[in-house]
Amino acid sequence: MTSATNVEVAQPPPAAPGGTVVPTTRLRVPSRWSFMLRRLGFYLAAAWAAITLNFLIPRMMPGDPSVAIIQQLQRVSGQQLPPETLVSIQALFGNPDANLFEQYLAYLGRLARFDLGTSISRFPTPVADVVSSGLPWTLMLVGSTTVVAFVLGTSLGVLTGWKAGGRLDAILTPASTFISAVPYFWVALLALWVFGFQLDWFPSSGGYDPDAQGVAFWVSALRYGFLPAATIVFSAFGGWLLGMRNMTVTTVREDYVLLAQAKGLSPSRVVLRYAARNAMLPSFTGFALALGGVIGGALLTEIVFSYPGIGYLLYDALTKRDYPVMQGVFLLIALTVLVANLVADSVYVLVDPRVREQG
Amino acid sequence: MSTAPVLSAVDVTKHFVVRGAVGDSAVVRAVENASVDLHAGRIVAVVGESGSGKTTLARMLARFYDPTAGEIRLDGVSVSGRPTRAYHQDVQLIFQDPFGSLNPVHRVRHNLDRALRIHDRRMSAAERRRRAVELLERVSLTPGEDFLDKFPHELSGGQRQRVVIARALAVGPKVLLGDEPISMLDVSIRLEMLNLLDRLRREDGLALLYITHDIASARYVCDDVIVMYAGEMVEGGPKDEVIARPAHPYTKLLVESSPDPDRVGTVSRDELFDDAEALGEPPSLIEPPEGCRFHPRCPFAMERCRSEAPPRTDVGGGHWARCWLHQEGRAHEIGESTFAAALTRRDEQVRA
Amino acid sequence: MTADTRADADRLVAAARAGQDEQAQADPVLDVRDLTVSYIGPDGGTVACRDVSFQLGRGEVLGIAGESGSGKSTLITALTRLQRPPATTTAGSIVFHPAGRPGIDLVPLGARALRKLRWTSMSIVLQSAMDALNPVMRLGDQFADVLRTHNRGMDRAAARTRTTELLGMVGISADRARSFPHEMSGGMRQRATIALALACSPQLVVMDEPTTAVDVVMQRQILAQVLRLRRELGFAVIIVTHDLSLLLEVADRIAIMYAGRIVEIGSARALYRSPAHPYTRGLRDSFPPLHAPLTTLHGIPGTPPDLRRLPSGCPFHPRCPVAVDACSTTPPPLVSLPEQAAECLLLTNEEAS
Amino acid sequence: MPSSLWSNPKVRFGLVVVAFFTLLAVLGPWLTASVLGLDPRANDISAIASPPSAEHWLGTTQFGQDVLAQLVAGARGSMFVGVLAALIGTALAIVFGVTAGYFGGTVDNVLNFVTNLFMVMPVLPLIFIVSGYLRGTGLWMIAVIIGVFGWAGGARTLRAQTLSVRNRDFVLGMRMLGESHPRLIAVEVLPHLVGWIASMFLGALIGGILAEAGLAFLGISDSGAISWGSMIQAAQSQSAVLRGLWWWFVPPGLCIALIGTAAAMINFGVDELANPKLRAGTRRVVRRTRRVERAVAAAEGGAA
Repeated sequence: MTSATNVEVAQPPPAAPGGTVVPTTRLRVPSRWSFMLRRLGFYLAAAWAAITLNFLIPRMMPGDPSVAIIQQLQRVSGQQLPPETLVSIQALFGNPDANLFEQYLAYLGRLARFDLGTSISRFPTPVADVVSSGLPWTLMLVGSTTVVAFVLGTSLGVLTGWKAGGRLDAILTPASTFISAVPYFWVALLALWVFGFQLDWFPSSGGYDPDAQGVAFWVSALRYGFLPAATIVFSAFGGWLLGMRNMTVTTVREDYVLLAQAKGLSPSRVVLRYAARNAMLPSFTGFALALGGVIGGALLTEIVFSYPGIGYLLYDALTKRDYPVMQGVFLLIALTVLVANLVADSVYVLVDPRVREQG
Repeated sequence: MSTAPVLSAVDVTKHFVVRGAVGDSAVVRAVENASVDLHAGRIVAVVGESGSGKTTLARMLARFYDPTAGEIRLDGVSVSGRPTRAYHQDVQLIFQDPFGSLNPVHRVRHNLDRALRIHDRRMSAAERRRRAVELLERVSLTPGEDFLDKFPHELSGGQRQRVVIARALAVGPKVLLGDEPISMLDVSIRLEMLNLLDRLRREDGLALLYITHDIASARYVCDDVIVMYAGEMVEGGPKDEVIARPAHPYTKLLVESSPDPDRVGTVSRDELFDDAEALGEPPSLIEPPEGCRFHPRCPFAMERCRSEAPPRTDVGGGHWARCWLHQEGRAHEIGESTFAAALTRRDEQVRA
Repeated sequence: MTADTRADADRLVAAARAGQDEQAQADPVLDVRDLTVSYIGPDGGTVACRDVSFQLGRGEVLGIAGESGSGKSTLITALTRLQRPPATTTAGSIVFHPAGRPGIDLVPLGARALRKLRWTSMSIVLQSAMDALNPVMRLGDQFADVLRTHNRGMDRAAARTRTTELLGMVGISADRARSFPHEMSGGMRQRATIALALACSPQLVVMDEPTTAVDVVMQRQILAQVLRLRRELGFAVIIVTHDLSLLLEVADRIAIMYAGRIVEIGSARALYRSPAHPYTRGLRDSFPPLHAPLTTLHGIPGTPPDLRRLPSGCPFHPRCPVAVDACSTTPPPLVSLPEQAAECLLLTNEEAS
Repeated sequence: MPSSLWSNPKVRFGLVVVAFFTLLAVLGPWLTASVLGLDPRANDISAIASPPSAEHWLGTTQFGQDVLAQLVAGARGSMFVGVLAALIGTALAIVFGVTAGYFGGTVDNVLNFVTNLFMVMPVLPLIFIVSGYLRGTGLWMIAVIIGVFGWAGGARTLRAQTLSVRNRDFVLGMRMLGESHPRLIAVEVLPHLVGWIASMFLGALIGGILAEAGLAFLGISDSGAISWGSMIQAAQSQSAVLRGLWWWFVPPGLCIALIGTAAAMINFGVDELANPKLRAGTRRVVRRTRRVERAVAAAEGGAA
């Protein structure tokens, strides 16, 4: 899906729709705050949509997931389920006896109490506890790698774009094109094979040394996390580089960069304060799309390294048909991504004084 | 004018609502109470700066927007609520940008063929081809055959604009609206385009509206000129009357600001540009000034100008203006010195 | 460079001087000779500017006029050494004469040396201020940026004071320094870029269509400010535009470009009253008068030539209303007249007859 | 345009690779079966997990299956999912994006809101969950799910493009002649979007292949089908990495990367053609100009 970012890049922002072109010199520009309020409103709506989607998915599936879940839970527990658990499962995964609206209310009520059901594979642990055990690992892994990949890709993108046609461009651009097309988990497998098994530099699975305590625990977490993190950074930075490179090449030919050069400013100043500042802006609008890809890739990477994060939990849940955990994981990822997008929008508002209108 | 107008705008007003974030919105008062009559065989020019509402007026006349108030009349009949499709058989608009008004993926033939076909479904293919060649030659693209299969990028700007005019003529309109039809063309070919418009009105009796920011080109081609400022029509009348003896301070400013090579050598450069430093800018159309919209920049402004909109005053020979000076018997002041000099004098008085 | 064209150029320069006042002749700020600029394509170069020569006196206003594709924008980027691939200067010199110091040829100058000269010697105003100002930087920062680059000793407060002063020169209040470009009107932005151009007291300001994006009233206002500032500060101005009628009012001398060459150069008055080149005449007659009696005018029929396939002889001959057979074969020589110089074969004939 | 497309080396490389894999997907399995006599599912007990050899050019799997035959069969599986998902996704993107961009107003507000929702929704996890419920439904269903959830980015691009095209005067000009909306969309607007749609299709193709590979890797794709993803998954589950059976998991990943690179190269080249500013930055233009500059400098130096 690299094309989407490339495509964005080449285009000027869309003009106002034909019927409302206003021939005037000054228009009231919406303030930053009202822009942020709009975005916040949108993300609240998106959160509601994610929650509702989470409600609808099991109910739209063939068969009856709630019946299957109850049967499985009874099998793993080897006894009749307590009525409270039954009510919870039916509220979350479908109740043939209630109408959809009642079910929806009951579902929202459950969510409000952070009740995501009971895990089948880890009976009787509540799903909320299961997913929250994986969350910090994934947040650390994805959060740090996204920042590193963004910074690395963007700065290299500025460099290659500024010296477009130069040697760096001739090497990095095709290489990034290739790298951004490689599946994350395949890179993970190669990394595991080379650095985990052949060279034996890093541990091949897990997120930490189970025997380590205190400082040693943290050191081990870094050592165990390095290979997964490096994989994600490696796979993700190419996309940022390509987008930024093309945007820089385009921006460098803008009049304000030409004028900055005519002003006799130092090249580094021209690049950083004039070209890069402006070339970066579309990266924020393309952030949502890119983040989705990184999350998906990171989940698969975790599986290769048996990293104890959300991805591994999801894999575990998928293989064991632990539907409650699956849904919990989805809800958690969806809400986290929305928060990340809101953060990206806030940064965008800070760096671009001309906050534009967009739905 | 003895004949009835073909197309008229009667007191049309256009307000655009610009929606900001979370519910706040602003009204842009783009055109306020504008009236214009177009007669067969005559050219009316509407002159104004960007933001004066001249393009909005043209687009209302082309029925791309409906007026917020007032009405458009074709042959004396109000067109509101009537289908635009039939309307466009009589009224066509020529856009400013000939590069934008022809689809780059289609040949010249496609444009004319579609126009002819939509206009008359029964026309045969051979007949359409013959008509297309005729139309091209009508706009001086000869031999027309040579141009049928060209793509827009194979034509020069002037040729493109001629194709656009031919396409508009294909539906057999009574009225052509030109929205700055020459401003994107190279200076060397602009006059030939105006000569073409002039020929069309003479030979075909078309009624023309010529929208421009260039008062000299308006004078070259039109019969009557109307000056717009900040969404309002401030002055109108026979072109030479209006340009030689402006009856509104803004028209005077516009005329004096336009380059006039004839002045070269007769007046020194310093004289030409002295005092011209503080001519100001047009107001915002969201919160336009009370009273006369020009009063904040006007060296003759009085108390009354700040609160009451001036009425239309006829100054004879079809020449009119909306300015309180005429009501107050001070009209002669407009012609007594240059606008810039009057401005300087006012500022000195204020300081003193 | 052939000896012939060199001689031509020398004559052009000599002729051009004829239209200048004594002082400018003795003390030029810019001396351009045989400047040739090409766009390099896969099949070789397309010459967009050919053997351009002219001199600019200190404090002089030189106008350059021509249709689109005449090479005027190419000339500007070459003069200011702002050209990028595929454009490159393939011949000629651009000698800049700082006041009281020896001249420097800008063409072979390295990036570092060039950077020192930029803005302090020669600044530029571009057509659209909206595009020329950095959209994400406050106006004041864009001033401070250049002020402090060229004067290392200047602190923030001093830069602020100087910015206020500069903005004041073009009638913009000091609080606008806090504004972003999109918060200002088009006219104000354009005036701001002119103030910016004067920030380091340059001796030459190059203006590329400086008023095309603004309305006539604002245009007059801006040019009035430029002319006053020029009088006070003494910088020379090169204005490039397609609007000859405007140049006639503003410029001391005007150069007319066609197909990459200067086909006529001379005083504004001479070019208006008695244009020597048929192209200049056609261009002049493309602007209808505002007050004089109207006659039917025709402009210049036809289109400018494709630079990759220039007509033989005089490049203007296919559009020229007075062309003779020889025009299609013989490149026209440069002919000096009292107040101007032009490249036209007919001028030699007239002289001969 | 087509000839200038082909003259761009990036586009040329991309088109050749995509064409190769398309041919491989269509004819490959038949070729391996009839010409090489290989069956991707046949277990050669005599060669278990053997490295590349004359007999098995790319070696064999833990189950003695020929990797080359599997790779070719996988091309069909992966390409099938990619193409079908891309068709569905592109169709949805056109419907949402073009409609929203062309009509504007309320239609746009509603459609654009839906598009933005799908944009910020983490699509891949969503696909994982839905496929998790529907496990084993076959490549068809997988492709449909990927297509139905993965159109938003393309729709957003198309909306922006449509907006900019529909605001051009020629649309208004033809409308003024009396053209109908459907005809305006089809004849005046859509031809301008062909490049974007093609690039979106390529993007969606590789997106679909990657998504299917991810699903297969998670073990929730069609367990009976062979695709590049399912090969990697089989390798992973048989600890091929631990045991160093690189010939098993390296080739399918390389294939995915290669076709992805090809798609990206085509898009890159098309961008360069569409955006003159990008074109001016290509290595060829810069080098050509520098060469002339050096030649001029040398000539001047020689003359002096």
